[in-house]
Amino acid sequence: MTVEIDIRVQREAFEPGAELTRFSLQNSSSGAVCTFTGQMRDFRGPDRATGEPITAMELDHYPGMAERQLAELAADAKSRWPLDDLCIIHRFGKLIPTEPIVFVATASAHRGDAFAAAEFLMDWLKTKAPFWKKETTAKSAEWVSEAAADVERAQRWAR
Amino acid sequence: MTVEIDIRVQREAFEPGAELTRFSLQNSSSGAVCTFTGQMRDFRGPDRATGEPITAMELDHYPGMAERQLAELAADAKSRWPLDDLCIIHRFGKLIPTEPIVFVATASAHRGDAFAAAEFLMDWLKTKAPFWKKETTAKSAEWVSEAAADVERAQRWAR
Amino acid sequence: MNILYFAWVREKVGAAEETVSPPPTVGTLGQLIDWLAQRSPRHAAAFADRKLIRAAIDQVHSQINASVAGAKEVAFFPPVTGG
Amino acid sequence: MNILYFAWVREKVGAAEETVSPPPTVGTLGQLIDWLAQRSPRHAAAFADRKLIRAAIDQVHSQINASVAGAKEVAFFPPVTGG
Repeated sequence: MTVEIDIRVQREAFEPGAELTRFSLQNSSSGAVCTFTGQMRDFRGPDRATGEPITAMELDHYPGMAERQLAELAADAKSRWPLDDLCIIHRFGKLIPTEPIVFVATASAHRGDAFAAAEFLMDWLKTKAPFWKKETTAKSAEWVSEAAADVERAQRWAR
Repeated sequence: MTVEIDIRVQREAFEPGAELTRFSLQNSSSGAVCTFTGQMRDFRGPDRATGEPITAMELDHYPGMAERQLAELAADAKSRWPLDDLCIIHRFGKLIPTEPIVFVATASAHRGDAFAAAEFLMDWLKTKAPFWKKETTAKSAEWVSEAAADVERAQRWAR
Repeated sequence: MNILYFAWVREKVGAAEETVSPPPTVGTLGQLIDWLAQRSPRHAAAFADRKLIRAAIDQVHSQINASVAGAKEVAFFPPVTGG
Repeated sequence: MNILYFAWVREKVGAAEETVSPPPTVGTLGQLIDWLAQRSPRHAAAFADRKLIRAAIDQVHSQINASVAGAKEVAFFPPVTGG
């Protein structure tokens, strides 16, 4: 168990596997460890077959508020589920397709809590953390619009 | 995307981080990767504070049926959610506390599908895959009883 | 017919595996259990509480009224506790 | 009062940051937007569709009727799209 919550907002690439290795060793007496990795998509549109290839992405963010918002989400998750530990990593700056953008990990005695907390963190992060994606294709560079599905998913956790 | 589903029933220890590294590289164009690791608990009873320390565990299994059952669960998961890939690793034999017992990973275009499929695999695996835990404490060695909570969780996916 | 036992069922029976030839009157899993339970006091002890016994016919989870006709491998075990 | 802009709001305004001193009549976020929109055609364009604008007062997500009294830093941006 750690007292400090590991939250990182960084320009540098990271390696989800290395993070899981560290996180599971650090929480080796937790029965359940769940992780989620969001990887940069290489197409825009509903699916890869009909979509337009993305060549690059720029992730704008609000320094200070981003860290603060993620810390609030983490504290909220810890108040809702009995978690031994959690970790959130979110990149900003330039990304290339297939690179990891975001990583969350949760450790708990029970798998239901680990799963729920990780999903909650992702859903709320998607609608609350101040990051903005701009995708570059062969034709244009466009800011990504808010996804209605993300708003709906986040509402499941309202209380 | 892979055609073969990666299912391993093995005596050897494995390292979840190394598996995630491999899995996410193999599915680098999937937007969402979810993993779950079940680690051997070091106590028995409701919580660590009041529980009895576990010194070792023996995982009995039904060779042949175990692989077959996991392959069926994997196929079922793929029929329910649009998954790019999945992986299941389950150990048998002697384990020591804190070692990983089970690992599932799912890759999909959307995080909801990756989360749901991973949770489904764990819930069904817990009630269908032929493995049996025997926990050794200072006082005794006892076969673990079926958890009512696991049965309830699994019923969520009945159809 | 090959019979397999796992976990505490195996420990109670005192064997992991045995080959048996049940009479033609044994048609279902339930009847097979009744017949096996008579083989020895250890078998009887293993099958004493039927509610705790699960079974698979040729590696497929099966209910107590399932037919064992033509089965090559029948396994008995407690509810699973892996994962 | 320090004003920050992010994503396409920043691109439309043409600045990431500016320091302003709104008159005392500017009490809420909504009134601050009205006032900022008059500063230049680019500001007007950035704030043209209010439904697309989100705001934070001193790094806390805030609604359009929130008071900006005493605020040191107010940020305007589109709905977030991270993760």
